[in-house]
Amino acid sequence: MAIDFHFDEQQKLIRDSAREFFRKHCPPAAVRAAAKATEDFPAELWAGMADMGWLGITVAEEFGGLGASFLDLYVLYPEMGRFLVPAPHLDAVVVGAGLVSALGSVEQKQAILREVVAGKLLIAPALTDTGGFGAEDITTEARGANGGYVLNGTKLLVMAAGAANLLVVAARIAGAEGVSLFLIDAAAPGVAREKLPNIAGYPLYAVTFTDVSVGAEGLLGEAGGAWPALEAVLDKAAVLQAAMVAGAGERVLEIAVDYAKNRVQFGTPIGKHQAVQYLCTDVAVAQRHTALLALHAAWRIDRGLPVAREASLAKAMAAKAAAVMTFSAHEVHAGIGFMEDYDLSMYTRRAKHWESHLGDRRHHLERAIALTLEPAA
Amino acid sequence: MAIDFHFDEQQKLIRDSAREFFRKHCPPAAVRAAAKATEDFPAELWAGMADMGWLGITVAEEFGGLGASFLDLYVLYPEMGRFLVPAPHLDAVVVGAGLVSALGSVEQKQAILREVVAGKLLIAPALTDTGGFGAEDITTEARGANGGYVLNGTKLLVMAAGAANLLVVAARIAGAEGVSLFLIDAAAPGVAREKLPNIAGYPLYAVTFTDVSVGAEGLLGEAGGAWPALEAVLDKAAVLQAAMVAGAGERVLEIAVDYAKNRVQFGTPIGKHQAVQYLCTDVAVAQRHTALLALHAAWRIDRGLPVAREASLAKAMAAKAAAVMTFSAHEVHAGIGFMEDYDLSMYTRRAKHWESHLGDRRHHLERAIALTLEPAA
Amino acid sequence: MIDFLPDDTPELRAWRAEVRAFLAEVVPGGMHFDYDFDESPEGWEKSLDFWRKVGAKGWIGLTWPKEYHGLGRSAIERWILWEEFANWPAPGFPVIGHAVSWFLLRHGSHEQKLRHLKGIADCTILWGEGYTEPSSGSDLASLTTRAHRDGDDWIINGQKTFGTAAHQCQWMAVFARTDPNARPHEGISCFLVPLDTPGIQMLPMHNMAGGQQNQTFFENVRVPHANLVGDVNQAWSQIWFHQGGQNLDQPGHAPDVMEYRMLRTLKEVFTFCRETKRGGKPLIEDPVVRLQLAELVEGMEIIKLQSFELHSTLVNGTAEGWNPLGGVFNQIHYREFWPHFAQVCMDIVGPLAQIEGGRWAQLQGRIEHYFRGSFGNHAGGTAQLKRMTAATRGLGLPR
Amino acid sequence: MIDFLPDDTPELRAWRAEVRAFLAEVVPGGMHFDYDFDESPEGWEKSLDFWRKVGAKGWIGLTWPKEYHGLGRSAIERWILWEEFANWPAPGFPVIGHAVSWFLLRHGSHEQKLRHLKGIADCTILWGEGYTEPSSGSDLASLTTRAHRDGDDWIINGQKTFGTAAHQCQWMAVFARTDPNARPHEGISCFLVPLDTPGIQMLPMHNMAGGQQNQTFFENVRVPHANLVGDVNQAWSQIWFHQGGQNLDQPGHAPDVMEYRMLRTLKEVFTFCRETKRGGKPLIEDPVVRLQLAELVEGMEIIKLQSFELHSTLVNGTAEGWNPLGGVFNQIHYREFWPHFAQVCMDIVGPLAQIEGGRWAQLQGRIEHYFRGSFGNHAGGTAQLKRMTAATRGLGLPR
Repeated sequence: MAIDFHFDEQQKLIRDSAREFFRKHCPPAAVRAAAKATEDFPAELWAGMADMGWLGITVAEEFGGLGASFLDLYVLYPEMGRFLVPAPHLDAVVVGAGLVSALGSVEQKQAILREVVAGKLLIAPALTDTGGFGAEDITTEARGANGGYVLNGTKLLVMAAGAANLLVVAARIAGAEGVSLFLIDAAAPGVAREKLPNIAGYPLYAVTFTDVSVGAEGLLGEAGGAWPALEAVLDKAAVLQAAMVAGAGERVLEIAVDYAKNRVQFGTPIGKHQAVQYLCTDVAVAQRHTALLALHAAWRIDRGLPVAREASLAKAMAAKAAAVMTFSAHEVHAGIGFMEDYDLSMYTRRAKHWESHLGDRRHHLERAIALTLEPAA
Repeated sequence: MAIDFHFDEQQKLIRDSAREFFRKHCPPAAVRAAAKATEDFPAELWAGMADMGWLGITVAEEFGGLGASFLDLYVLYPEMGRFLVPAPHLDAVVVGAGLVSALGSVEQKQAILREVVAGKLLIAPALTDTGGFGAEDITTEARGANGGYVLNGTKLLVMAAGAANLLVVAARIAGAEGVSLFLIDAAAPGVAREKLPNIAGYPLYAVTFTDVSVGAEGLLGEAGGAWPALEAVLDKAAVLQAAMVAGAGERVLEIAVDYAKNRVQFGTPIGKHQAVQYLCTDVAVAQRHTALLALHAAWRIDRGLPVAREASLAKAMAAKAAAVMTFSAHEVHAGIGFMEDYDLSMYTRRAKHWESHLGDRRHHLERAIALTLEPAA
Repeated sequence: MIDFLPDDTPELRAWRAEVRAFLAEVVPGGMHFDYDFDESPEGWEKSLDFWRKVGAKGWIGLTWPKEYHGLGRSAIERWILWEEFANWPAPGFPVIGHAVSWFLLRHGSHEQKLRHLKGIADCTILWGEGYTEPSSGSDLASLTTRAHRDGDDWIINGQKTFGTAAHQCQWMAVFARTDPNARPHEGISCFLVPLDTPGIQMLPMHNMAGGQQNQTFFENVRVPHANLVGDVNQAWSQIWFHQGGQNLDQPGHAPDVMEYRMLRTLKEVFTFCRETKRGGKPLIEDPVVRLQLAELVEGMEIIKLQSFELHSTLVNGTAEGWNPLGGVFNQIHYREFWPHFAQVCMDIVGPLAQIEGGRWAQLQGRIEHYFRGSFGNHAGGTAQLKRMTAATRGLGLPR
Repeated sequence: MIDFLPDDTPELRAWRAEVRAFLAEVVPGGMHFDYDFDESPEGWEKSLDFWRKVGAKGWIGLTWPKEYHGLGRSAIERWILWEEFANWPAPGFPVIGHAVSWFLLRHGSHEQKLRHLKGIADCTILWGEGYTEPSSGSDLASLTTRAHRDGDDWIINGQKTFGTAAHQCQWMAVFARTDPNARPHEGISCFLVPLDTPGIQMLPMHNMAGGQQNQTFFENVRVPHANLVGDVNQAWSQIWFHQGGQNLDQPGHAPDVMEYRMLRTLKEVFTFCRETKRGGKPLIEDPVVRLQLAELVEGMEIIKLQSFELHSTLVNGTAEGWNPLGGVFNQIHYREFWPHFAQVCMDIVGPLAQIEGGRWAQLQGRIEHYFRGSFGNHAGGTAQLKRMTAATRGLGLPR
């Protein structure tokens, strides 16, 4: 096909139906209400997304998914960003179910994936102990005991842990190298979930494990061998997070440009002033750069090319864009943008979560340069 | 006097006479000619500056100087920046003679300072082996021999070494801690001076010492004990370098604003466009910030307050300003500013030297934060 | 003579000690309170209690003429007072009473000064801001609130918006169009309006940092002619910010509690970096973080020195080489540096900075709150507007 | 279908191999030559020799119609050709012949195409730029060079400036005002002018990076009517850059040798960092330097991907979600990133980067030369102009 930026027909179909669906189910009022609700996210929204087949786009057909390409999944994400969809698709489906797909035994996949796709089982990935997303940031301990393991530690910023049935927990097995993953019942004895009030209004939790027992069948993948697969799944998620930022950026740009066209000061629309034009193009440039890097990385995934470096560049740029786009749009708006009731502030708050989610700019820049300078690593 | 930004009468006098003198002796054509000449700098200019008393402003009266305050010296520097004065006052007088004043024995001062003040003896400080200005960057070796020393090493970016009679060389005495300074005859056997073509058109040299012998009387200050005084002199020089940048910035701002007022594009002066207004205020803001930090540090020197942190902040800001001011002015000018014959390019070239001379932005930011966080250090 | 030393006499040093002793007694340990971003009733109560005690000392009107409830003291004494308040910290002065006081001192009648400066000096009357309108922000000349003469009274109709903490105030200085036929900036007057006058209604708006701003509606609001400030139709040229700097009517610039909050925030981040390990090493040893911190120190230092320069300009006149519109350049730096500063602090604290409270929050969520507040950097005119003012009035570029 | 792969057929891969074999034979090891910043006679000679060999293969007019000295090949083949040239590197195409060729292909007469494309395709005739004037840079509509009809000829009077390497050229496409009474942008025409015509005088100007630009004076310069391109008075709407992007008349965007110079410079800096120790440690292990390098990699990657997007837009139309004026956004990034890139490279190389040559120069002074060249980032319109074009034409903001 040789250099083309047009999605194919199936991708356009998914994107258009997503836009229509979210326009209907996620108007700004619904997004605001979800952030204030006690439930982690609106159950009917999740059920609707399951009905649309979106919880299993890349899940193999034998486990109830569509077995479609990564780009087929990708097209959802700009829309999720544009509409600030209050649903944990990225964490629960892409990361959570993605890890089961990547590492699970046939039994684990059989037991879990079909339920996830149907929207009946929710997985919360509990990966970070400190907010960092490198292998070295994982410190929760799993001690071998009675043929199984006992876990102790606290996981932070766990998305939708309150609604989750199952946790995927990254830990280090005492005395062994490497990272291991465990599937743990969210209601198991010793699991305590604490909601974290946060700038984004997302259902983020601290999950503390106090002598939580899990059988050997709770291990996901090899003991100490989970990191490569985990890293690959996190790369996919990072690309989608970048796509989400790019989609939100389209909307932030619309908000800023509309305001600049219509707000009259000193007798002219403020959008006629070059200072405001600079700010609006700042939004557009950051949005465009993020979209370029994200789309390229997504394409590499489907082509089976190495993508770690490109995923990191996309997420690094997305982190910067999340800050630059919202900042610049606020500068265009001045007073009104500072008001909670104005839509822009919804984007600003969530963008702050996106900035560091799945690794902040510095983390990904450091990873990208390492992969550039030492590609073998 | 309680918060005042007005220079006193003596300072105003020095500043005004400097402006008049340099306006007459350093028009742009003279600055260009000096950069192309084979001699390091115009001898008659130096003689004139000596006649004005400017080679000894802060030198003690007993050694032929004026014994005036640091601020009395300071007021020269914005003018030297504004007129791009092709004379090595900063290196030869402030650093070179400054080191003799700070560390010299009475005999050394007697022999040297009066000659310097009269413009008859030129000192070139040969301090850096690598371009860096920290103590750890000094690696030239002095080996004890025959009651004196033998030096080996290469000093880079030595200003006006070609015209110099005397070199002040920073070295490490083999087997001992600390930095030592040596006074070495520029024509001594084993001293090789190599002119370095450079962006600024300054008379910079590589000076290589091959088994250069110097007697014990060539030591300036204590063996291994020169660093504190050297650092203090370099701080003064850094503040003056910042003042020079601020003064050049005033002129760069004038050039940019004049052009913006007079250049008509699309039917209006380009200075009416906010994009150009932003660029001009970029110049003004960087200039102002540099001037603030430099003046404050200079005042601290006269008050006898610790100044290392403030000097580093001033030089760090000056380095940034040197780049930002010239860049922004070029953006205002586009094509014409890119021409060698246009005055702006003279500033741009010299600003690039100033950026890293006496330590680059990173060096001084690292020093400033160390002194902020660990003031005892 | 170049000088950066405010207290170079024994008297001034004694004055600083007196202020410090007062603070130690009245708000031991200091008190963080930004009325812009805080609606807690206790915060307001404690802050007002503090300022009434300051008022009782006569220090609110420190430099005002004695006949108008002031102490007639010098600009440098005021500098020292505010520097101590900012350093301590004392809570910020509630709403815009200070701005109103400079305006009244310049343009008010003898009777108005006598009457209204009293409540400001005591901190018994709080004044709200009455110029911003929904479609008239920095562009005062476009305001649409109208006032027409009716016998000895004026009748005001219209709407003001973004009135920070106006619901806490008893009075408002309201700018209204009094000559609809005049050119936009020539028909505006200023009225002193008690907010319990019939016809005034207030609706709350909430900003991103948790402060309350307000929309104030005026429907046939009747104020006596005596409440007109200065001459009719002259408010545009009188207004205190018309020179591009809010401080130009003050006797001499002084440090600001809000700006010093930045310095305190920076010190908190220092502490955080000392106490936090990342990758097994204290954050304070991370070379990247150290450079980030150094650039924040640099920006802060500039803010502090700008205050000195502005003070010198207002007290001693513009020194050669310094732009007479220095205040506007200060405002540019502050408005541009503040959000940058907040962003970098968030970056340094890391992903956990997004947590607002509870035991997993870093520094009790103060950095996050500070970050949200930084989107309020437009107050008093955007950075863009200040840039244009600096370019045209400061550098002489064409408009 | 989303694709970033230029050569996805065996034929295209064979084509890439053919180009590569040609390069290996004709310029083994590559050749750095930017005509913008280089006046060395040997450089010019070798560069022209190379391009004449390219011309002999028919590759300069690769995508042109066969009847006009082209090969009629596809846009993607052109992409591959230029990508290989850029990567190798080949010297940059001398002066603006390519731009003239697209202009002629769109607006020239059959005879003009037949005649003038030949010299470009062979690289026997070099074309200079004839629109910029001393008081008319990006604002073509303000140009003052005049042409008036005299029988079958036109007589040109006026002055052009900043003509990069015009002294190396044989022809120039000169824009002149042909109707002084029309509105500024409605009375301009384009003439093909041999530079040896009597009445033409050229004066050199030298830019900061060592390139020669020229002032060209036209005094009663007579050219036949046949040398008018398109219709009289229509040049403003014809001109190839009037859409805000120079590439819009091309069959499909292709990578650029100049942009790839940035990539090569970056690789040189990588090598420098690997081989240089500072503070006892290889620079490549310095965390601050690594972040600086990472940001340069990021900016470079964006430049490369922008080329893909622009190619797709020109060949397949604008994809949903992408701005149809994508080319202008590319130009913004390139113009803003280039000087930043050069500055950061200088910072990394350190104080010795200021040395221009000799044994103490770092990387033979190439970074310093590159830095000086970066002040030429205005060529083709400043970043500011591109921003405004993007804002008004791209985003629809009012002008």
